[in-house]
Amino acid sequence: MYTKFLILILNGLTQAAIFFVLGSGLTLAFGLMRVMNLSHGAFYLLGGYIGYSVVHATHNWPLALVAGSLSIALLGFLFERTMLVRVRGGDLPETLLTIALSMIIADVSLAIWGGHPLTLNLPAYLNPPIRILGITYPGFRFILMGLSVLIAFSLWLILYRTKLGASVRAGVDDRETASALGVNVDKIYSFVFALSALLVGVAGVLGGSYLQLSPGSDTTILTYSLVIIILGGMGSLLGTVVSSLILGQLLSFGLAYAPQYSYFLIFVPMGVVLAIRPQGLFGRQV
Amino acid sequence: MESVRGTGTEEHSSKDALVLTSITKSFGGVRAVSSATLTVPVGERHALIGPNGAGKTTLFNIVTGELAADSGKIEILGIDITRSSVRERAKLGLGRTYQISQVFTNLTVEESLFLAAAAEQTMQFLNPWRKSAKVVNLAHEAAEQVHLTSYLQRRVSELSHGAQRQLEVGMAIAMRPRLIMLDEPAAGLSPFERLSLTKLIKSLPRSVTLILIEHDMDMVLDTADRITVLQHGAVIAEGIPAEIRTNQKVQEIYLGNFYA
Amino acid sequence: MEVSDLHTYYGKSHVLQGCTVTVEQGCVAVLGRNGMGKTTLLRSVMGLTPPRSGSVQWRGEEISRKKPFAIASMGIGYVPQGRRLFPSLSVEEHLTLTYRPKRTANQWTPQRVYDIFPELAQRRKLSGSRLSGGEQQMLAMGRALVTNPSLILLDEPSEGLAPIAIERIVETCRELRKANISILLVEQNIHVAAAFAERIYVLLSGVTVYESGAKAFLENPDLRQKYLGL
Amino acid sequence: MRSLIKKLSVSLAASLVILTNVQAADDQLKVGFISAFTGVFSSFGQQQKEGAVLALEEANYTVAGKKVDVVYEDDQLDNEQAVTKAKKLVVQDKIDILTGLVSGDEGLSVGDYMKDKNIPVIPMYSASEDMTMRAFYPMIVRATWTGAQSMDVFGYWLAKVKGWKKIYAIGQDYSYPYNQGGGFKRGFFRGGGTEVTTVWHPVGTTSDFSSIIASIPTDQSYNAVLYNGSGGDAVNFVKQYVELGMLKKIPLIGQSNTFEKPDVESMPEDVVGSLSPHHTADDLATPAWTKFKNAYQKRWGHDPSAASEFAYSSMRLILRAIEARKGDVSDKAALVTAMTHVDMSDDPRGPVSLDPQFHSAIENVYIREVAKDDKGQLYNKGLWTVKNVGQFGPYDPQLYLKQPSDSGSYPPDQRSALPPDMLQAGSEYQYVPFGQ
Amino acid sequence: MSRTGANRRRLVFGTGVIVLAVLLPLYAGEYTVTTFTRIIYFGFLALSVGMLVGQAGMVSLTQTAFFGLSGYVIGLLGTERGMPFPLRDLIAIGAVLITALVFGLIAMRTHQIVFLMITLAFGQICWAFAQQNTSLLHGWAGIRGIRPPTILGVNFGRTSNFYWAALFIIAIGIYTLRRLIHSPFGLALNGIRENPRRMSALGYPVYWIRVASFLVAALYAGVGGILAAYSTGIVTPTTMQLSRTIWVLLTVILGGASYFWGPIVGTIIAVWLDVLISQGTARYNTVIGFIFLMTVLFLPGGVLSIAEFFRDRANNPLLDRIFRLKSGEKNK
Repeated sequence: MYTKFLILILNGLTQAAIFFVLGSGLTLAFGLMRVMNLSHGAFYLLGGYIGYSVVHATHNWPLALVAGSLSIALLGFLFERTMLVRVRGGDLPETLLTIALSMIIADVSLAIWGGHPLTLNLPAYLNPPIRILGITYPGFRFILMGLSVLIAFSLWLILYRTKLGASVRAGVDDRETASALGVNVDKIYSFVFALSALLVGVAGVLGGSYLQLSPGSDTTILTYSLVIIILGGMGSLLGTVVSSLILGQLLSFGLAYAPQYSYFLIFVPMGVVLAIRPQGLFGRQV
Repeated sequence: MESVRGTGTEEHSSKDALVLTSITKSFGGVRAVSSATLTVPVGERHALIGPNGAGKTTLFNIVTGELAADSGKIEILGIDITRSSVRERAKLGLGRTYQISQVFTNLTVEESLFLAAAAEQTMQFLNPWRKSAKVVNLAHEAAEQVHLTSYLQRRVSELSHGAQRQLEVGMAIAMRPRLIMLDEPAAGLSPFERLSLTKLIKSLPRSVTLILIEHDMDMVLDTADRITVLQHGAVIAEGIPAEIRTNQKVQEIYLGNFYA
Repeated sequence: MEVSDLHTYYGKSHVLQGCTVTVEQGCVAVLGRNGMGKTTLLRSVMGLTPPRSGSVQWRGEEISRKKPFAIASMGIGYVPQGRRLFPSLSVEEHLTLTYRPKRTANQWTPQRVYDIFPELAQRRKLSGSRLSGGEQQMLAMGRALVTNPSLILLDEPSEGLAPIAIERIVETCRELRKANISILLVEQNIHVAAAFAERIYVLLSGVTVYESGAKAFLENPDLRQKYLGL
Repeated sequence: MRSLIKKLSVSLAASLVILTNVQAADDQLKVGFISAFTGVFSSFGQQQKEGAVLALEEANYTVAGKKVDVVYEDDQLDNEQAVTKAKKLVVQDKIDILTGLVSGDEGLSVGDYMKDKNIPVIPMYSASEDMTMRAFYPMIVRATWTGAQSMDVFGYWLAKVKGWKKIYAIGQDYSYPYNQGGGFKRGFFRGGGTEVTTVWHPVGTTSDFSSIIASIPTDQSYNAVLYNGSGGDAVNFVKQYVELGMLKKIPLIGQSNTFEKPDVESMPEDVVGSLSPHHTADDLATPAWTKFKNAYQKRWGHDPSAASEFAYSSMRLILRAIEARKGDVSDKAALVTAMTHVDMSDDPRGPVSLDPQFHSAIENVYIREVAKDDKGQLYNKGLWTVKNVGQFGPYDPQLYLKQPSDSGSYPPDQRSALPPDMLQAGSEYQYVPFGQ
Repeated sequence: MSRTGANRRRLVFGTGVIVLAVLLPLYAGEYTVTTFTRIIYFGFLALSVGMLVGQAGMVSLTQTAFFGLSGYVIGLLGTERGMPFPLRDLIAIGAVLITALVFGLIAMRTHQIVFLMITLAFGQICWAFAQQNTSLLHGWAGIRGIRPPTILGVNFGRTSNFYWAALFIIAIGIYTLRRLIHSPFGLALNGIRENPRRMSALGYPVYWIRVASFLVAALYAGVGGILAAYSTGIVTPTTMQLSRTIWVLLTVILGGASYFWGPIVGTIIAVWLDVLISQGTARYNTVIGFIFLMTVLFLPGGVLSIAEFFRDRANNPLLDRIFRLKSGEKNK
């Protein structure tokens, strides 16, 4: 009983780790640009696939992580520069553009990587079985948690301890005034969108390593991401942390005790929060 | 302007159209309105003046219900509406205009005025609105009063700023309110347009009470029976125009020489 | 700076209908009642509401098609109406964010801003939105100053402030004049304008209808009456 | 308004032009092929197509002097789409035969729609047994399998031969695993097993199974954990099962598709030795299989799987039946009869014949274990063969059909809850060592 | 161009379209008829989304859930419990309206992008429930074997009969919606789209009008769902999945959200695109995605705005306005 609980909690934390990486990028981009990037799931998938190809060719997992995330960052950057920028300021067209993009990415990925579920092979040194407190738990999952804490901390540093971060927050608060004071908001937009894409690319490689990648997981991932940021409050990093932790545990325990309703369960806290506090746990009124 | 919204004055027999009792409102640390008290009898034309940021518009928004006061009491025609919604206040016959035009950009003038005139009608789901002859007439009457008859079929977005201001007033009139609150109706109007607006205000029947925020002192002095002066959210003077004009304090803070 | 025959629209509404203002060295005030397009004028100059036609020349260069941040980086500081501070930035971050060093002896640094507004120094770590009205205005000016501008656009700095706070602002503006920073001021309170402006423009329905030296205008009650209704 | 009308009429006209030219020419046969080329099970759809194409190419796309035209439609594994596409194939393409179909529900949905269309339906991989039992109608010919067919053999063997008593089963929540699990339970209980604890999880939306795995009681003497699922979910499940160290505590077994190629290639090596049953095994050494495997390897560059073999075999069945009818496909009933008489004794996976009443396959079942080949690739190595297994297995068809359809809650988890006459079926399976 | 001339031309074209549509089964192949039936039920769904987006300025992503819900009710009550024709259908509509009321009461407290998110969430909740509930809704497999009824000896299982019935129903639907949009209620909805603040100051129950419009839209989606269930004979969770929702939204945009006929025109185009492209290439999602991408970038007003563009070169601000859903544009 005790070991089961321990594993469930660890599972919840692992889920939370990947959830956070997924949600943080999306919430940042939304907070600043008011862009609901619905191609987030497709970015995830593509990042994972690119990572897969790199691992397949070089057997170098760290390289795959870098390649997968950077290429998605580049894609995000180009998409923002060439397309999103043309419809800036319109919630709906921006959202629609990202939807159309996700359709294309998912389909092109299918053409390239086919329909099989693929997994990035982890080198043994990254996934040693770790025995703690009487249970065996895959080492990579601890790495995942560590990585996610690291990412959270770096994001916090960037946002709250650098001038760049201050520009981003100023842009979130009042993009017009920020730009009139010499902040190149366009550049900040591209940066944040690329950062958001980078993060989801990381999530793709991580997710593709400890779970798997297959066509269709893009919509599941997108839904997870949306639920995370709606629950936490759109634009709030702290909210993303909290909601990732909540949803991670909920999913973990849900799978153990009501596997048939596990996926449905994650909508419950979101529904409750939306009804009481539409802006989410830590969100500001929009 | 024969017909007046509501079922008859006898129901609300109060002689005061609006009574504000120590209204206070703060935003963050800034006190926008502090303990403002004001009484406007039925039929009066009352002007609110004061420098920018004095809290006039905030006070308006509190009266119309768009903002909730931190404390104080609001009565319209003898009814306590402190806790009522915007809509309930409108139903009591409170009409207003906005400092920055709040118009229906993509509707036509006729549609806008119709909406204003039809507000109290029960919602009709399937009858074309043009067939509600009585309401359409009211809308057209209002259009005539604000000189927009020839623009009836135009989209609001195509109107000039001045015409949009007129439409603002037109919509407030089309509601047939018993208490009408105009927030800087002359802002951005040309001198000629100001004159005709002044004329319009003067032509409103005395059954309608009018409260006006305005910077154009000509217009204020020309139309107002009484004037209240606000500064830093507080009422600092109240009286008939002549009094206000000569009030030393008002001279200083509003017209006068505190900064030389 | 030379603004000539500026036409600006909000959607279809024609707000500036040929506005011409020239700022040489010194302080120029644009007066006018509410809704006459004063704020729009500054927004158009800043590129926030790009003008549809007309020109804005800054030191001989056309800037009316440039983006706001580019205009800002050319040495134009902007203090928007209503301050518009960033709620999620502290006082200190406001100043470091916009700080643009300049290699001159008397450049504006965050420290120098703290020197002239000591009350800001005390509230370094506080969020911009938790300051009093006067302090907010000081911070709004401070964050424009650290961009080390040659021209500052001031939009109704006295709005909603207590006389004592207005006095501080006016003093600061006089200081700026001494430091050779030009000011384009938009005001309703003519006394603020009178306190340090050298030239006066009057804006009526988006058109500059009057221009003169400050004294001439202020000392003539008829003119005041005619254009401002005061 | 005017432009709208113009547009309307233009699009109408365009559609008419497009739609009138589809009537098949006389020297042409149309085969509709619905499968999931996108979505969770797209790998099965792809393999199916590869197998079918191989058979068609061997016949040079001609049979009895007629050209065979195959119209492929992707249903994204969406049953509603499947029906829509079937409709399109029937009314627009005027197909003569419908084939493809990956999943159980897909087959049932399309079958339901095709019921009154008088067009033969040849499901390739769709295994829900009701299609050739309770929902059977004469136009259905399934020369492949039902979900229970192989699992009954497997369950019986585990209980009878290995002496296992308790199994913990985790399965995907839809009809094919119901049927596989049903077959498993029947065989297992009949062989003497007492309990199959069953947990279902939704398809495709669960990616982290570690919590489900953590809930498996390790202290209640379960002989094995059966993962009753396939595709991406199976890869995930197996990986996490290994990672959590469970394999050392309770052995893992699979249903027919769990360890199928190519999915097994993505699984960790630790699963070597895991058991599963199917109608193919990767190391079959019969001449027919070798020939097929080589041809397939040559054409597609990788090994065939059960899904591709089933497709190949079904497509060959179709072609041979048409051949037997000398190209005449107008009499559908006769065509179906011809199909049931086609000689499939040279089928790559072993001899196959068709049950004349329900048009379902009687064929070999192999019990296999996951093994590693000399290149380090995982594959399914045959252990035992049971010959001539039909869809009713050892049961009396009448008795079998009286039972409810397999579902999430039937058959029961306990041996004691199963009707006694199902436990006392007559004939026994003959387990022959693989390759003999 | 004289007004009466334009009217006459409009009448002629309108009559032409109606005649063509009614006679369709007589001159077109069965597949064309089936496809137009599909256009009709998706048309209902598009009208539902289009009304909310175009008339009320609310981008709702819940509509497909209502579409699926009514299908499920029909399947559950009719196919599985044998409930007869009009009763099960009325109950389905009732179920849709009750659900819409519950959702509407919550969702209408929010605006713009938050509204979009909350409705997306509602849609996903319905989908996830249908996907995961196997005891009642059979999870992923859905409910199959739904058959149109035979009424007064007319078998609506026949493609052409069903088409005529569907055509008749959508004709009523379109007529009613048109009346509704031109009624004071419709005007009030437009007013709320343009300026909800002003509307409440005028004394309108803005919240309740929005809820009512949500109910009307749900009704349309529900009717579409019933037709779809009868036509395809099956209802599955995919009926209400996110990609379907998105497809409908894009369809509405493709036709032109601000035009009354936009959703219908969009559906006609999108359904045919689907049919034609999926025959030509396996990569049809790429092609369709690309078309939508281009539409959003270069034809934000939708196909119908092409005509508008030629008629009135000056940009039509309405397109802009509706399309952009200006979020919180400051007043200063």
